[in-house]
Amino acid sequence: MNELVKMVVVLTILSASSGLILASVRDKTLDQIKFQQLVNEKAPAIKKILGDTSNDPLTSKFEISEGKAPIEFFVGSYGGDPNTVVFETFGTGFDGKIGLMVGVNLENDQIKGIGVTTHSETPGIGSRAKTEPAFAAQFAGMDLNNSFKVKTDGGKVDALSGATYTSRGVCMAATNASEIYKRLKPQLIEKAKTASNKPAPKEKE
Amino acid sequence: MGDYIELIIACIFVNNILLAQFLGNCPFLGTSKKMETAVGMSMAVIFVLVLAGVFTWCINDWILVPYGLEYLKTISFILVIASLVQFVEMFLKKSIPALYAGLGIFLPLITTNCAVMGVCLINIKSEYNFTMTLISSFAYAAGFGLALILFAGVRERILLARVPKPLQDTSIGLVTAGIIALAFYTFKGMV
Amino acid sequence: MAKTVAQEFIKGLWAEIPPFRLVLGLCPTLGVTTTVKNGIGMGVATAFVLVCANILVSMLRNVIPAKVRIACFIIIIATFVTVVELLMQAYAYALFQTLGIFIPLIVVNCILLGRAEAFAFKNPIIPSIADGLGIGIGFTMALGSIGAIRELFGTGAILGTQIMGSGYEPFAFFVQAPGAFICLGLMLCLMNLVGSK
Amino acid sequence: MTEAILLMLGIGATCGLILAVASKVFYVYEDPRIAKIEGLLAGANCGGCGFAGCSAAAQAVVEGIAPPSVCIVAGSEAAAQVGAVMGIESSTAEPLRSYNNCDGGNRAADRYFYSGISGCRAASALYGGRRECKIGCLGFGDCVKSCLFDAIKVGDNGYPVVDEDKCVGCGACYSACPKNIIEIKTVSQRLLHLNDELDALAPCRQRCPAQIDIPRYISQIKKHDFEGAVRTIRERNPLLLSCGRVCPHPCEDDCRRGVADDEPVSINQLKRFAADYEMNSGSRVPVRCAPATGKKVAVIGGGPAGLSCAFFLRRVGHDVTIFEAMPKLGGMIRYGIPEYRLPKKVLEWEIDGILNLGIKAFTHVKLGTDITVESLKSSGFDAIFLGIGAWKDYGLGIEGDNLKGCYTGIDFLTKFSVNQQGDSKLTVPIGTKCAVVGGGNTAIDCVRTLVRLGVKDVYIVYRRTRKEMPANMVEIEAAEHEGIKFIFLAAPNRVLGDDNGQVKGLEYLKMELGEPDASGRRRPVPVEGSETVIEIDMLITAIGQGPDISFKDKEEGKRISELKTTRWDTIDSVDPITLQSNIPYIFSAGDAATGASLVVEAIGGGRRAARSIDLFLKGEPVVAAESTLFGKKKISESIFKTVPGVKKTKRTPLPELPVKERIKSFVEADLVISEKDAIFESGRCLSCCRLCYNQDQ
Repeated sequence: MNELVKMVVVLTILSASSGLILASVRDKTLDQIKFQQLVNEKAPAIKKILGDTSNDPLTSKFEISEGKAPIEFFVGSYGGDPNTVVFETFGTGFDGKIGLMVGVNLENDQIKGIGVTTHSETPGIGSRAKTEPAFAAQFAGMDLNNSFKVKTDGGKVDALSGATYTSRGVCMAATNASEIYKRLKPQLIEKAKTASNKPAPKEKE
Repeated sequence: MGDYIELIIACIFVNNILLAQFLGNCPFLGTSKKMETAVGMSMAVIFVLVLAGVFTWCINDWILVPYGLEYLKTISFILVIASLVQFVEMFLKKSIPALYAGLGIFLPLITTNCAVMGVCLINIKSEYNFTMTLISSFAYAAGFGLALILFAGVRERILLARVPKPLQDTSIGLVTAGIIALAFYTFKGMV
Repeated sequence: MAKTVAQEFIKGLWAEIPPFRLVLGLCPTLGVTTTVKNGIGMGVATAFVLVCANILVSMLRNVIPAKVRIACFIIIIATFVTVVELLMQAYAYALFQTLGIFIPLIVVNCILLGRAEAFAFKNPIIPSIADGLGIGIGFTMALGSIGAIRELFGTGAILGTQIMGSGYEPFAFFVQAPGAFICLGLMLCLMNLVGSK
Repeated sequence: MTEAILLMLGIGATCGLILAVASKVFYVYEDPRIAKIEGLLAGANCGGCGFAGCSAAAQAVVEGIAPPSVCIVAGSEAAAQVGAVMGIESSTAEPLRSYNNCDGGNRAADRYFYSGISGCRAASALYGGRRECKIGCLGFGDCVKSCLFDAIKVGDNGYPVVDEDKCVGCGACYSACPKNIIEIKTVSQRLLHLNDELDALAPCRQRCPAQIDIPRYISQIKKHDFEGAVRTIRERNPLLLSCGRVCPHPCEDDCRRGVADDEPVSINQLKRFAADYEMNSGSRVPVRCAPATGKKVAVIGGGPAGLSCAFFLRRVGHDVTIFEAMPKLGGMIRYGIPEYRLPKKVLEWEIDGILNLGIKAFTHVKLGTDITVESLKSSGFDAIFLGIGAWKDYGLGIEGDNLKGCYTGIDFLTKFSVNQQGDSKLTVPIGTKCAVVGGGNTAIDCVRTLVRLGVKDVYIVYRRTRKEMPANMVEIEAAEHEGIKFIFLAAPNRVLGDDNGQVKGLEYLKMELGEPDASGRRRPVPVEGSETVIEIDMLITAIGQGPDISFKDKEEGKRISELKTTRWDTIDSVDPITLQSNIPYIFSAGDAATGASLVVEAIGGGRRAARSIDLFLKGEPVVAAESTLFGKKKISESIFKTVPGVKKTKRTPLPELPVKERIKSFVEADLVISEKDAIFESGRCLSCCRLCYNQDQ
């Protein structure tokens, strides 16, 4: 019996100390990871959508929580006018979630541009949603108050050849964006102004 | 219903765990030398993968996510899978020796089968619900079995073929696996 | 037992280099070696875990009861894998993204358990480090070389530098799944050929 | 932070507790060596060894299937430790051990009284020793004195006994012994030894085509050492269950008890008793194999010759692969011998035991179609054994022998058997009145099968008389009991058919016996104008069969097309003892080499071929010693004309199912004798050697 007790005790102590180590490493790296995610996943899409802004959209951001996980909004100012926000929504593609950055002009509700962030679509087929500029470009200028469909489903979006599912996923994300936008528009205008005036959030370590 | 069928086909053929995702390759080459072993291994993987899929889903959804401990999923999953496998092995040995004779000896091999761990992680990453998890676990395992049994069949025949010395055994096995993978590659456009 | 530390280190580089000599750890070998960078990244991550796990297992070898040693190894390895996962996320995010699911799967790489059991559990710390480093570097070299071949033929470039002439049509087969198997199979064949002489 | 620690604490404690409790609750006993070896393996459960995880590999090592170096991760040190647990040094040669061959003790009569120096060498210097036997033990114990390890003692009967645990195989006793009593051999050498004029052989041992040590296993049965008996038989015959059922036991013809005008000892029944004892005991008597030699041998044909050859090659350490054309292994003993004589379950158990030694087997692989000799050579096989059997029936060659309803013997039995085993649907339409032409075992098997299928009138049509029938007497008698009608002295003349081309009758000529021919049987001569017709609707021709050597033609221009064959299509060996063909790496035995013959002949041939292959692989000359005993050659002094001192005792009768019961089904007709009867029957053995035998008191 003694041996059994020793077995259990060693296992327990070992796993508990592993928990301790991991928790502390996690604590130390948390902000850096968040920063990396921002820089690597969202930043390129945001930059592409907004182009030359008079502010740094990565720092002029705000969050709105609707019960679930908070949504981050990045504000783009042109000539000091914070008239565009960019935020991420999700759709379901061929193989899991597709993250989509949608930029919208608060004044005319038109899409400024879109960009795929995260996806696990088939390389070379579905992944073209992220790499082919033409696909994303067709969204620019559309009214975000509408819902989005590919042409085979009776919509206006040209699907990527051979990647209908991925294209549908992107449309789904765009439609989600439209819903969020419609719900939150009044708040957005309000917060975009304050966020663009606010100084950059404190840089951690 | 259609979604489920699609999921099954995708998991078995299109994203075949062995040939498209490269998971579980060590036992793939190790246990494919004999058809009998391959069949036993496939059955054991189906059995364990479904169990492991369900367990890890519960842990993830009920404990890890609510407390924000997702970063501990690797260590907690592997511990749970290892203990589960060992428990099932002991249980079968004592209580259902007939089943143990067929499956039991393959169970320990599964602890370090990255297909099992891999599918559990894929399930979580794809944010499947409980039913989807159940189905995808089963379908991935079935895909593993399909590929393994096909491969074992070919490999038994290869033993009879003229193979240049340096190519023999694992080397020709890998090339063959590549050709089978090429065949599975054609499923890519299916779904 | 009379082997020197240097010998323990050297053996991992040729005599027991995985996955060629010890046909183990095939999943990452096949999965992530689409480019040299990925291959080496994976190799380094594995080597790091291998060395750390070897050290800890060797340190604790008198404390761990033999019956639960496998479970203990798994905890130790999984801990370091998670550490690597977090560090990579924090400091090498792009690599983390391409290696994806294969990072947590280092846990079930048989090389790690195998070395812990076959070597670190029976040897003092210094040789264990040498063993871990040797096997780890060997594994990294192997992954790097497979990555190099696949990248060269699959894209015509290595590390982004165009090597093949501009007329070279990339042989995309090599960066796809079937190419991985065949490439590794042929490399094994080559190793056998060289080794037998 | 706290949550993380708590979670890990919880998981660790729960897993540990559950496993600790489970390991107590679900405890099952297993060989402690398995756990020990598993502890030495890497524990990575990687499957790289080809076994399902470390514990499966450990089990395989304990069962002798896998070598100690099975683990590819753990390295050479662990392999040495595993070897130590198993008591084998990994990759070192098999140990030499000393054996004593004479257990005759003081049985041989003294020729003179000798009172000189009490030493074997001194005694043998005078006329070869005082005892009658040329080779027998003199009993002065020179060997005991020579042993430095205290491994030889003089036993109860005054002959030396070797303690195998103490023996180191130094060979001192061997050189000390002036006779041929102490030999020093490895297990492999013993397994591959051929009967020799200088051996201490009883007549039955000289007659048995497989050269089984009959007196030894009978004495082991007498001592209730049934496992020992199984081990003894298996040193020469891996198919003891099958042989115990179907062997026509030529050995019994030479039994000294039979020579003494008594009924011979029922040797084959005793073999079957030992074999059935092992099968019914629930566990197999372990069989050890020598360390791997790294040589690969292809055995083509999984029949008795192939299985025997594979078994012995594997036991001496070679890597053997069997290729079989039929769906299952067993060859003629599976497809030619009907269920009621050799149940398939029994055969399967036996074959499993052979394959468990680590022999690979592929079925559905036909030489010439799926593989060729050339392809085997190039895929690394160092030698090839052809045990392809004799599966091609000879035809009658008379008018109408290809009408509907005409079959040939082996073809009929095979199709029926394949169908019965559910391997494929090859049905044979069965008639109501059938004639089988021929007088051999195949013919008898056909008629007895037909009776069991409910055919009303079954005839055997044979050219000569019952006395000349080559079938086993027991079988002929059994067929008679089962109501078969025998038509002797009848030569088929033509087959009559109806308008649909269906057989309706067989016309035969009556014969009479004339002068004896070369084989000593009287040649039948037809009687003019004696045509007679029997009404039948099915005809089976079973007048003999030969090997199918069409594979030779499929590799035209290759070396194999030079393979020498005889005019009966059998493979011609350079020497009938070594069984090596004119192509040095090809060997053959069984029906393929001899034409249709006995199972036990094939088993013996398989072992002889295994010996030759072993020599060939070691690069030694493939020859047999001048003094090898083979065929009709016997040690003349051991064949007695009279055997005095034997009291007549009744032979244990063969238990069989009553006729009424057995003709209704394919249930095994002959049964095994009881333990009591076996002990009694073994007591009838005179424990013969060359000269010695125990007289009945």
